[in-house]
Amino acid sequence: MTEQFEPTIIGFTCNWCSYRAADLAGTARMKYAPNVRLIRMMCSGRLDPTFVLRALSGGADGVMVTGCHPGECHYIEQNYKALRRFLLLQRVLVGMGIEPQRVKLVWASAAEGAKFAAETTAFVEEIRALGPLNWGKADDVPQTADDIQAAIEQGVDQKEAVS
Amino acid sequence: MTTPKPKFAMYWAASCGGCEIAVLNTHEKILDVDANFDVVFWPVAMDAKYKDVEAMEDGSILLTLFNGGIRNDENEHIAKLLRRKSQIMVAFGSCACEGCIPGLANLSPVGDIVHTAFNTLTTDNPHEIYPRTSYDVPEGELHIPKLAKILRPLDDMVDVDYYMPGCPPESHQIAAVIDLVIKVVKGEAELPPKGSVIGVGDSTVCEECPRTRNVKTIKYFKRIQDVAPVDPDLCLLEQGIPCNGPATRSGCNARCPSAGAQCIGCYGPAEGVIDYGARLITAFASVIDAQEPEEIERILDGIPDPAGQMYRFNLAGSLLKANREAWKAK
Amino acid sequence: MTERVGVYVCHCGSNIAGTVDVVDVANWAEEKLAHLGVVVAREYKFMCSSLGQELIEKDIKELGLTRVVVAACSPHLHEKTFRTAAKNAGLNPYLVELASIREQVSWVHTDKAVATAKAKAVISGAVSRVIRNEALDELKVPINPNTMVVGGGIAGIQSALEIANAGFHVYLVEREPSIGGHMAQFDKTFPTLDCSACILTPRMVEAGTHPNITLLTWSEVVNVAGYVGNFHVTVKKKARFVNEELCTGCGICEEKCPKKVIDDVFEAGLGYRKAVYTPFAQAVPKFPVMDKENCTYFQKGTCKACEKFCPTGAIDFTQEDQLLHIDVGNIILATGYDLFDARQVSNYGYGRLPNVFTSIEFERLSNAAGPTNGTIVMRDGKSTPKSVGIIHCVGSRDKNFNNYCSVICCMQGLKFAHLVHERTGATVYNFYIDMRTAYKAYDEFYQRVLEEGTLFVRGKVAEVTDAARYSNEKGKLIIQVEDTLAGKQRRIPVDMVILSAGLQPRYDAKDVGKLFGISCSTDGWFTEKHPKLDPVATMTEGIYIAGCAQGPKDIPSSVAQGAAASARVLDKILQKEVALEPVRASIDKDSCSGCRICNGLCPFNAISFIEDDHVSDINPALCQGCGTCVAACPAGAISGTGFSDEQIMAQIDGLLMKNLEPEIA
Amino acid sequence: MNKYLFYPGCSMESSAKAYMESLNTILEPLELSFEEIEDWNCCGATEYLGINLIPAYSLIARNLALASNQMNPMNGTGATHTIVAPCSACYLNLAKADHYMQERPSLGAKVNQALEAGGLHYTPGTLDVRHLIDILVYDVGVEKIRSKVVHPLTGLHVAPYMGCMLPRPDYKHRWSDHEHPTELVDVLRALGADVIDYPLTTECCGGHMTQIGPETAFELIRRLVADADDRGADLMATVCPMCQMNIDAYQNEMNHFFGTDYHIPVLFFTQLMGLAFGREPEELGIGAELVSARNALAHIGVEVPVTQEPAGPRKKSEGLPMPRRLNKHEGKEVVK
Repeated sequence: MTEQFEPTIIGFTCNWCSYRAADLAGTARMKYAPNVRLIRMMCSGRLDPTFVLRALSGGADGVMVTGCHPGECHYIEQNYKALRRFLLLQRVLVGMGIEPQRVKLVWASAAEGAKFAAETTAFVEEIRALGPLNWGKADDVPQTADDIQAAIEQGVDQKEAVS
Repeated sequence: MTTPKPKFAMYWAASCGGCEIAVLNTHEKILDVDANFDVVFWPVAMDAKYKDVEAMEDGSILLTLFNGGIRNDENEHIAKLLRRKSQIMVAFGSCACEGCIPGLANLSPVGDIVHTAFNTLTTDNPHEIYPRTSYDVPEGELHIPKLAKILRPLDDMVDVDYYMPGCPPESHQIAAVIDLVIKVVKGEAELPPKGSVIGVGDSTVCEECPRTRNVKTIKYFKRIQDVAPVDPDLCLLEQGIPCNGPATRSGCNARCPSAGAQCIGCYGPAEGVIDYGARLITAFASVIDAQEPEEIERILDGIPDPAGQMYRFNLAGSLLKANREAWKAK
Repeated sequence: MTERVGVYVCHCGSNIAGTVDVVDVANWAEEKLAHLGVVVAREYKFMCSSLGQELIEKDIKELGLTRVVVAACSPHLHEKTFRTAAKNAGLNPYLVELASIREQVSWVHTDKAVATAKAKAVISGAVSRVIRNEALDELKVPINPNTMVVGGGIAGIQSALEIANAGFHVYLVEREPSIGGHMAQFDKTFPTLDCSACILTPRMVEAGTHPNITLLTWSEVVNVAGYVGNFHVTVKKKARFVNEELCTGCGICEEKCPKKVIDDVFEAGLGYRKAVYTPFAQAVPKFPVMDKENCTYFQKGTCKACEKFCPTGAIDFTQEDQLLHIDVGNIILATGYDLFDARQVSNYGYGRLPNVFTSIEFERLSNAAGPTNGTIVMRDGKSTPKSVGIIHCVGSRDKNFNNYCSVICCMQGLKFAHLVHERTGATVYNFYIDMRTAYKAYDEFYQRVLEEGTLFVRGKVAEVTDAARYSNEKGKLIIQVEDTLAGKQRRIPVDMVILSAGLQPRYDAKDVGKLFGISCSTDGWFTEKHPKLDPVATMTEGIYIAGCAQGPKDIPSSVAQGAAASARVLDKILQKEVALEPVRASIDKDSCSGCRICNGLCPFNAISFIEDDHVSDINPALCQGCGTCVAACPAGAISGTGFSDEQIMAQIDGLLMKNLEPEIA
Repeated sequence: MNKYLFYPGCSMESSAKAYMESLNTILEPLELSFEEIEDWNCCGATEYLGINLIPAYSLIARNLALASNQMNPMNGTGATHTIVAPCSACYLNLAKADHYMQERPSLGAKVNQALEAGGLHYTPGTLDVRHLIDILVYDVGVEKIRSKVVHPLTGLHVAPYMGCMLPRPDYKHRWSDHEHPTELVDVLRALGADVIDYPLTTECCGGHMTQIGPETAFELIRRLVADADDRGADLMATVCPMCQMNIDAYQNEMNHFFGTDYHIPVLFFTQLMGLAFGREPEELGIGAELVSARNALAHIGVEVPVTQEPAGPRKKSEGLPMPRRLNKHEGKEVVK
């Protein structure tokens, strides 16, 4: 049996809705995938894109951002601001060659323990399907002159194949 | 008898050379450099051999201004060499600090870069000749420097004492730094703490920008050439023009916005900021006046190259450093 | 300075220890996190017990701990417990961090090895974070003892009276000319069938005459500034065109006014009022208001009948709207509800079919002070219905309109059934989806109505039509319904239909919420701080909610909430000052570029721009600590206590176990 | 000129010829220009979707694909992405296909796979599918219609009959109400007609039940006709060829079935528009209806010329007789 890939995921939750949803999932003893490690913030609006970049560059395979439903933010409308940032960040990540599915925005109210559990498990499966991110890991492989030459030639081959 | 003058070096790694020009743009101040320093190594200005530097005693150079990123093994070798020989190593200019435009090549795998350089419509290369890292000639085996997978800023490779950003650093800032170092040499001033960013302001470009600023809400992003007419007195971002000023270190006197162009971010992030692009993402996202995902996406469509916009000067110095394809290249 | 960290792993009986190897976790933390400053890691059966707390207190004192991590349950449960323990031992409470390994680990995972590994990661994150925590002090703000109650329905009246009776001043603001709210429109109240006016008017009078209550009717709040303890409220007192100092409330102006208008508000469109009017006889205050849009003098320039006949010369056509600036310490919002507009359910024919009535129309119809003096008649004003259909859940529990249950409609429908039966002897049908008669003496009322012979059909009415299909349907309203108990379609011809319409948030609830800095649920009701444990407080300190503004409820619940909100306010007033959580944002003025990106981000108006210095500034008392501006500042000039970049970044590294790797030189 | 792509649908060339003729007379005064989809095909009517989903959707989507090809530019006269159908069934089918191809990408993919065989492709959401009356009310506007009226229909009591397929399901929230929509009422009022309150306006006309279960259809037709009659309608106005045909062609049979004697003519609303705009009845196909509108229109001074009597019983076909069909129960072939 081949060992299946267990992704590491960082999850950001807001204090009022999604963290409480996680609490509720716990209180209700709902089982979900153990791959997500949560960080509590006061609001999804606190999400600095730096955090996501730090997590992805630091070994996480995916990042889940959760907050109150639109219109239900405990700080009135800050989750909309999180949404705007998230959408722009996602575009930048795509530009960096990262699949947009590696970051996910989930709205979960304090009553939605089941949704939190289900979304978490679903996200883990999505990331599992994408495989490890291993950001910058290949860089540790020492390079030889032959590698570079091969890369140059490979680049040439690819272009020729296209044209 | 006079004490020997302290030694000065300057080097040009992966960069365009604009930084060297900026040094010359200090005009007569350059004479002060000559008067106060013994220039021992400055390939663009004088003849010198690597082996001469290698022969120097470690720590014998007082000040090295190192410009350019590290893109090949020659850059790497000289960076390490100069580090060993120098007391003060300054990452001079945006390339050395954070990769700058050469760092944008980190969006592509190295093979693609070479291919682009040697075989595009604008390159006349009928025989498909590509560089080889080693080549046998009758006189023996020739080597050209080996390209690294990605470009790295100087401090990814060696310990850096000071950072002086800008593409290039503003000449008045260079002059001020030269003055400071001369004063330090004369014992009239003290060096700033190690790791400081020098020749810059305290805040970001907006602080120096003369344009009027209001509470910002925008419904679209547009390229500056598509905005007609551009209000000469109003904050460019408020006019929907993606101006990097809010996230970019001050010190240039808001040169671009004052002249009617948007800031493109060459002075890098503000003090303490870990990732420049993240700050710009959040700045732009914060001013979008929309709540529905569809409308937000429509507005964001006005930024056609998000990665390039956010990291024009900073990619190699960012948390992610490079596109995934570039990392994956063998 | 290197911190000295203590890590405490709770077994929580077998709740945690059953799934997580707590001994292994503690040993691991002591060994692998030592380089971060962990000097002791213990496991204990119940950390939250007094013995567990003493263990921590003892270590703080004896081992000189400067930071504490408790790996136990959710911080929402015991953060306060352990912070207090730390405080008792002389450690700043904000230097304690909870790592949730119960709700987030042991209760949701089954594999012991996996759960143990995750628990280590969670603790690693917490340790990395806690060493970057800062000692924080709560912010103390003095409380202005005056209170504002917005909304003069029964909930607001109750709130105002409770506080006023306790000896503190209350400003009671009401949009309509009189206090009383919806309850003043009703005839009887379920299940006791008390006369609504009989029980309400004494309260209204008490509020109107109370020395501690300033009544501001025909007034609206237009601006709210400040923060808990120190709100600055601007109230627009609309021009009444009646001098309240001179008016005696004799009613002559109303009698003499020649202009008759349909009263859409109090009489729900069934009756008339004059252009100068008090909405109903028992109105408090007794002063009438003049309706400028309908006043002949204002529209045509002549008339002034009211002025001519007023014995005290109280009519004043020159009056203008006034802005009052009032400082209060706390605010209770009891702004009530709007009735669902039954015209939206076009298949029930309201607005098209004359003899389809809404619940509020029926209340007025059955009210002895109403347009028909309490005679239940059809739209022609004279015929008595022989058969009446009452349709429940109109606009409620319906995906097309409002998904929620409006709570009161079942009991209201039963009350109508009883009244129709009692006063007309008509055959009454109730059409319901589910009969909801929870609470004291409610189901007994249902039994009573059943015994009275009211017919009940369980099923959602598809249509009310006047298109007769058979001869017995001619001239009737036909109710087409699937009788789900009988399992068949029925067509029931009746003379009159009453729609038990649901409740919905005030049309301007969102704007009002924004004005006071509180949020609304998706449905539009004001959001309480906690749905179970804090139903009258809101996320904004000093703003409380009561009555239907928070969600549909009946009169007893509204009164209870009104009183509850007052108790919370009195608690605040008597404390004289309030402690605010020190999770706050602040701007480093030297780093601020004055770009003004953050200026539009704060819904609490805590961020202002100082023109002179060209920098932005945050008022710590207004700041609620969400951190949005911290994340937004492009210059990195805004920092947030409690959740700083350093703390969160360190926690990310810790969770990813990056903190275990040797430092790279 | 407002330009639209036009999908006529089969009935406009046969049973609802009067609809087409009358429609053609109002285009010019209302400054509408319709460009017919080239090589359009049947929409599958009400039945096909109930039988086999993918072929039925493919059949419909072929029209959408053709229309999207014709979208831009229209004969060099400007672009439009609105496709107009005058028939409610056609409208609903086109709208349905557009909606479900988008909502269920797997369906969209299969349909496009089928279209590919003919070199076609349709990206759902490309077109705006709208009904004729939607265009008249919301693009042209009631005021403009009113302004073109030269012969107001004052005194003509009209029951506005929208039919069941137009306002439901309302994928794009186009209609004022799903049970009591006002669009047809507004147009008829603009023509000066006395529009009666007609609560059955969105009830079913029987649809294809006239073919497979006539008794059921008769009851549905009876309700519509009886209520219109009770409320004093001179005639009914409809927007749908099928509604018109069912109530018109089966009214007599319905009367026979129930022993009643209703006589409620059913006209297309465009025919009434034509009359109000000053056109002659013959130009509008009036007189072709089976329940004659002559008396009803006489109220308002419109004289409908006597048309030819309907053709007599079908003649026996000439030539050789057909073989008798196989009768399974007899167990053997019987040759005549």
